[in-house]
Amino acid sequence: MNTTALIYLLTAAAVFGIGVHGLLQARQVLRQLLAINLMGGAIFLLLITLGGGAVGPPDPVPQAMVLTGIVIAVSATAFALALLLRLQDATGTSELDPNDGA
Amino acid sequence: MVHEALIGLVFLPLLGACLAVLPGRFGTRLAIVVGLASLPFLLLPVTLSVLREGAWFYTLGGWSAPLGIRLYVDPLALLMLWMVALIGGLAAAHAWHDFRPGTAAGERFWPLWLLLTAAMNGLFLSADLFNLYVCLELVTLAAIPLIAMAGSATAVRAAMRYLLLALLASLAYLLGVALLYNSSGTLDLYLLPDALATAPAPVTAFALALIGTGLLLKGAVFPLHVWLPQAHASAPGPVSAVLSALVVKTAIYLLYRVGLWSLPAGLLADGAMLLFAVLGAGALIYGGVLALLQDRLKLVIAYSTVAQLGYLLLALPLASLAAWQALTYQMLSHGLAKAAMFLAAANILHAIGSDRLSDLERLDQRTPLSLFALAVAGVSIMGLPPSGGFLAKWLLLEAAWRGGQWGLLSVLILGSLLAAAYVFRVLAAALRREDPSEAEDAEGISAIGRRQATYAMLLALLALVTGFAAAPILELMATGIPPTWGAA
Amino acid sequence: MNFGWQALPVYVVLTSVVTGILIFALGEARQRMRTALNLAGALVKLILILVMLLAIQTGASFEFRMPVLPGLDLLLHADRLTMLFATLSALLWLVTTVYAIGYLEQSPNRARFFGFFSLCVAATMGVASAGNLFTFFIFYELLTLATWPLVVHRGTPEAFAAGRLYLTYTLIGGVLVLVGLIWLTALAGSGDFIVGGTLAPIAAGNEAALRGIFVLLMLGFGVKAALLPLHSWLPRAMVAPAPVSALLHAVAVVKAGAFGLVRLIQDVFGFELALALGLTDLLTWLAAATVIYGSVLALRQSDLKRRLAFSTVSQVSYIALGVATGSALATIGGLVHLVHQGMTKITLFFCAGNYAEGLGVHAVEELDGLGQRMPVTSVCFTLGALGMIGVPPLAGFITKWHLGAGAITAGAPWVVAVLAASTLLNAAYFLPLVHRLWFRPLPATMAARELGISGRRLQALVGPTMIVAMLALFAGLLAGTPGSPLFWAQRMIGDPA
Amino acid sequence: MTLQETIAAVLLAAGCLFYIAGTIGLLRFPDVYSRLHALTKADNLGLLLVASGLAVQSGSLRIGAVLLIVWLLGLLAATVSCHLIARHALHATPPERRP
Amino acid sequence: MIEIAIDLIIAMGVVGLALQTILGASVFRAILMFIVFGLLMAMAWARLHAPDLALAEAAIGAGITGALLLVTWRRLQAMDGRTPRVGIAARAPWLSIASGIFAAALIVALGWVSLSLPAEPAAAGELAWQRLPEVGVSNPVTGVLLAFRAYDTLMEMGVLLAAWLGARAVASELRPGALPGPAHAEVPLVGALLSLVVPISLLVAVYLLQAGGSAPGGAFQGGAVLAAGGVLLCLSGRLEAAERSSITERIGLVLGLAVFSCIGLVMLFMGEPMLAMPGVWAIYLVETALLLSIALTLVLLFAAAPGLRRAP
Repeated sequence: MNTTALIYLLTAAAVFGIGVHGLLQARQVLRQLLAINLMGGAIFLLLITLGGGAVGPPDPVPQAMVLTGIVIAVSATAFALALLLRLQDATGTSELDPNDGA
Repeated sequence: MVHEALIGLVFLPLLGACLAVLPGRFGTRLAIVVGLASLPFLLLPVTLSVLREGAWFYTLGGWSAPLGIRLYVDPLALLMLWMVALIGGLAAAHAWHDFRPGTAAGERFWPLWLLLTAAMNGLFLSADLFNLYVCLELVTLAAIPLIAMAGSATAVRAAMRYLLLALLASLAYLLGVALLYNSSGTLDLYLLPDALATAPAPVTAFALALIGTGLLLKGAVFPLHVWLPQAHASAPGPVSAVLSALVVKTAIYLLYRVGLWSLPAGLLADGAMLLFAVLGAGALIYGGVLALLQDRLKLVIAYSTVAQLGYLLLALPLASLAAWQALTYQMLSHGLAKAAMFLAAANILHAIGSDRLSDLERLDQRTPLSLFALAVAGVSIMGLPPSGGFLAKWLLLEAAWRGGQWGLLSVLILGSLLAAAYVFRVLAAALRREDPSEAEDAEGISAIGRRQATYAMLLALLALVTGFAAAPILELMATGIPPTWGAA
Repeated sequence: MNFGWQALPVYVVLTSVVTGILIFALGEARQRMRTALNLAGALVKLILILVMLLAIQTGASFEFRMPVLPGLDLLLHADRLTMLFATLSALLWLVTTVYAIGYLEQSPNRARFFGFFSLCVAATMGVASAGNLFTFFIFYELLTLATWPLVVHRGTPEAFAAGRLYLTYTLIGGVLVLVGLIWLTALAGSGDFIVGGTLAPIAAGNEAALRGIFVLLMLGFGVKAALLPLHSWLPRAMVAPAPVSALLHAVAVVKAGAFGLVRLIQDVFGFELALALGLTDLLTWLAAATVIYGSVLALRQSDLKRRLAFSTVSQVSYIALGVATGSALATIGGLVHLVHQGMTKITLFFCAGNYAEGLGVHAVEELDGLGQRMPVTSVCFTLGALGMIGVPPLAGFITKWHLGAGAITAGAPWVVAVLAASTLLNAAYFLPLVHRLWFRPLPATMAARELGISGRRLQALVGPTMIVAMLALFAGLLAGTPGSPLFWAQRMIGDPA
Repeated sequence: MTLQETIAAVLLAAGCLFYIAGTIGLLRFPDVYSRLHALTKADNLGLLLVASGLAVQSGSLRIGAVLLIVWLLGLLAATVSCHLIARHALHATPPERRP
Repeated sequence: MIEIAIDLIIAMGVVGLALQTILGASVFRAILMFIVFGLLMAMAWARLHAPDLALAEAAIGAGITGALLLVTWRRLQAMDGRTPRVGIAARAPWLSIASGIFAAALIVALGWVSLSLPAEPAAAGELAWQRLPEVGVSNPVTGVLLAFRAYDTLMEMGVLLAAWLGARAVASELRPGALPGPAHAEVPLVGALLSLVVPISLLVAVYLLQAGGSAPGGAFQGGAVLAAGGVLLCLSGRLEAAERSSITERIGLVLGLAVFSCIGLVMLFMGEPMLAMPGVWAIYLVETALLLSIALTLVLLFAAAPGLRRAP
């Protein structure tokens, strides 16, 4: 295994884990969204590194997947932020109570 | 012609959505006709071709499989597509009155609804793991605003929670797909089993675990169901109907596709199926008990969905023809019955302004047709004859008995007794008379209310009819049995 | 599938379904239309049944088969046993409908009542004409569903409590039947109902399984047939309106259970096999115990309807007793009791309803001297009571004679002792009522009490009561003539002589 | 090492030096205004040096032109954003505590 | 060696910024950290020989997402306190510990699994290289996006449209006046900046679009750059929220999806497979439509409004 690939694979794994932790323990929805975006970034990094990016032009299929993924991520984030504004507007808080509805 | 029809199933709703975004009442109406009313007519030739020639692939853009994306239509996909066309269509007819084209609410509602329809059709047809991810995201992002459209703080909160968990689920799925792509070299679901045969087993297991977790979360399978009850209960009526009848099924459908079509048979598959069965049993019992404890009608129905989804997983270890027929038939009959219940509940909520069980007394006087629809659909949910739900449960029980699965058998029975308890609890609340001498008051129900009740009743009647006309559907399903379960 | 002449049983079922749906659709207000529909539905059904009856006499057969699941058909047919039950139901439904129209005049929710009433009869017809156990089960469960709204009809907390109990028993009973049925299907497929049963060829080696299936099905049917110890829902369900009680007791629910037991022994297992497996003894003992237990408890009830309810618990078990005892005579006794008990008990319930509606009388003590206030009703009541006790030549006597004689030929003389004890107990709880009606002075308060209902309505109640009383009377008096229930039952079993 | 490369190396090194200086200023200076002062001045020059270094290294006029545009845009963005930050800081401070 | 060092620095920076994003003391700080995270990711893409992604990450991942996050944060700040706060139970401390342990286990598992995989292009990727000449463009990413996996791209446009529709639907239910006005209206220097930057963003967008066929770039990157220009116009108050979207805006929103589908359908009815591209011109046509839709949708999402109009 090429060292660059090793570095970025471990980075991806670490960022994904950090994102999961952030999502699970954060209280504000905004932070949870950041965590989700981190996880997405980690997956993209993993895809490209595994696609051979460390040694030369990476596999174009994962590149296209990542591009699609980035646009989907921004779409989902944008909608989530709009919903968050509505949440603040309707409930007076931008946090979700972990105890209701479960 | 049949290829055009297949493409139309995805693209007509999609173009309909574009059309509905454009201003004006006429565009939206046309969009609904083009995108929704056309679906049964498109499905007819496709169904005939599958009946005649069996399942087939369509290669998009002419780029053949590991490189390009294929569509795959087989009996299971057909069943789901018909459900989208019928249940989605009747729910749309119901929604027509609350979100009239031309009004501000209608302008917001219909493009999303059409996108949701396109996304579900696309999802049921797609044979590509990454394309399925895109479809899943489209389903999520089209469905959640529809929930929030109910406007209440509860609905907004539920939508937010659903969104966060759905995004988490999608990411878990995507990570699994990323790993699978690299280990197998393909994204095509149906090329995967061969490609995975040489892939390192731990990677496959880990990737499938991620995909499975994501789908279980999206499918609201116990104990990952926490987002479902509030989201389904607080959405507008037709949206609740489609969410419970179709949207959660998309994840279950994918779970079947990945688990039964792409998973190489072996220890891994057996373990996964057993796990699914345990989760299903948990869902059935937990959902049933919780449904019994709710004091709002729509929450009862929502928890009933949590419970009924359990049936869809419970029988997976049986791996027999009967079990397959039972699962697919449960998929259908639950969809019909649950959609009918949610539409009826919406009518009741609309008519009396509350869906608390304590406010439901004398419903047989106030909203007779909706109550009747609720009751008839309830029969199917309980699994009592004559109904599709009964046949599904019969098949499950028979499969369990033949397989000697006594634990499964007892869970099934317990589940259906719980279902009977919560359905009859609702019906009892609806027939109650606080004061027997109270004068009769046939409260005026608007013409719209009557029409909306008719849609609920139609769905309930379909649930009833599936209790008799099962043979052709089951024969078709038998030809679509997963390869790991037996020869077609 | 054949929807022609052969499918007549389907149309018999559909008549009531359509009636029910139309009644729901009409809504509450259109009373005359509803009455017309009710009567038309009942009449059409009766005519169809009579046509079928005649056709079967001339050797025709009816069968409708529709595949529902792989290897499982929805099968409706008409054999003699079907006709026995179907004719009884159709006849009594017509009368009960007339009675119910009068009984429920002024009361709320009549559309709902008559709608479910019709569905209930449709389910009963389905039970009667089911051609295999699968079809039987479908209608058996449908009956549960259609009856529940009738039981809770009054909408009071007591009604709902009774409804809950009813559901708990019948749904769990349904589950037992379902499990037994699944087991049976897995073992032997779904055999049609044929006299003598279809299981004999596979009995060897499967004795334990067959015993298990029999017990499950017996308990499942036993719930509706109110076999000990599964009977306690029945007296509680008395909170329902009188026509419902009549229907539950005489025609639909308990009879469906009893009918299921008959089918189980006669047409699924066959008596020989059931005997060989030692299963009939179990049922005989259970039925005998229920006969005595029901009578003893009836003796202790001071509420008229509850006394009648426990009487039903006791009397319905005669059917099971007869069929389980197994000799030709006893079987005839059991089968004919299906009809006789129906006619007699419905008479008694109508009378109880008349007392309650007319003078607000519910308790046994209040019957004193009522023969003077409500003579026709009281005559009918007396006829019914004597019929129940088994005074010759009334219907009950015919039954008991056949049962007793049959038990002796079957080598179970102890059953005769049970019958004797039961008869004494019957007398002990019915004769005092008759005594009160005719030989006790009418208390001044009762003499002064106004009739609670108009004369016209009273007539609407008394008319049907008279008709069922006549039916019960003639079923006994004319038992020897062709066309009587006894004649029919004898034809079915073959002449015992 | 050719002359071209040497010049490029010197320019890049000098650019980095300016960046370091600017960063130290950002970290060490006491208030918003002086921090901005350090940052914008030093960084703009640093950017110019790095850009010229790269242009020399590439030896292509076209790339040189593109790098010039990059520098100009950077200059513009830095100017406006510095102005906006300073303005915001000023408005956020109560008048009596303004410098 | 030096390259490894650069990789290590980027990797440590990425992980450190991710941690800061999660643990940052304030939400605002967390957002800033996330934006820097995005920029550093763009460098990682460059190191991984994926300049297309570097562009996209910088423009969309860091740029547009960052702008969206910041503006939402500001709006939330403005809305906070105007409605009664609901008390929210604090999360149990054990939950945090448990999630930490879970995340750590996940990192180990994921690291181990991914290290056991070959880091090289997979079968489908090889095929993409081989069949690229049939498409007519030389940038393989564009080939995959617009030809081999065009269906994904089309569905993705659906996702973008759904996001806007959803945002419009929920935003329309905000109480009137809930959103604060633009942040930097009437600052003198901003006007000068805009008069330069907005035309440049248009220029760059067009450049990226045409370059996409053979070099890094394409509709997504171009759309994001164009959107950035639009965002600036909104921020400076040149464009302001309108109650309803105009017909032009509506057409623009669905243009990408509609043009893409229609070309596909036309080909289908001419007997070709669905979504087969009739030529390179069609790819550029579709890309142009996509670019316009992407840019417009992103700007409208940023403005959280159904439509925009020029400020008076």
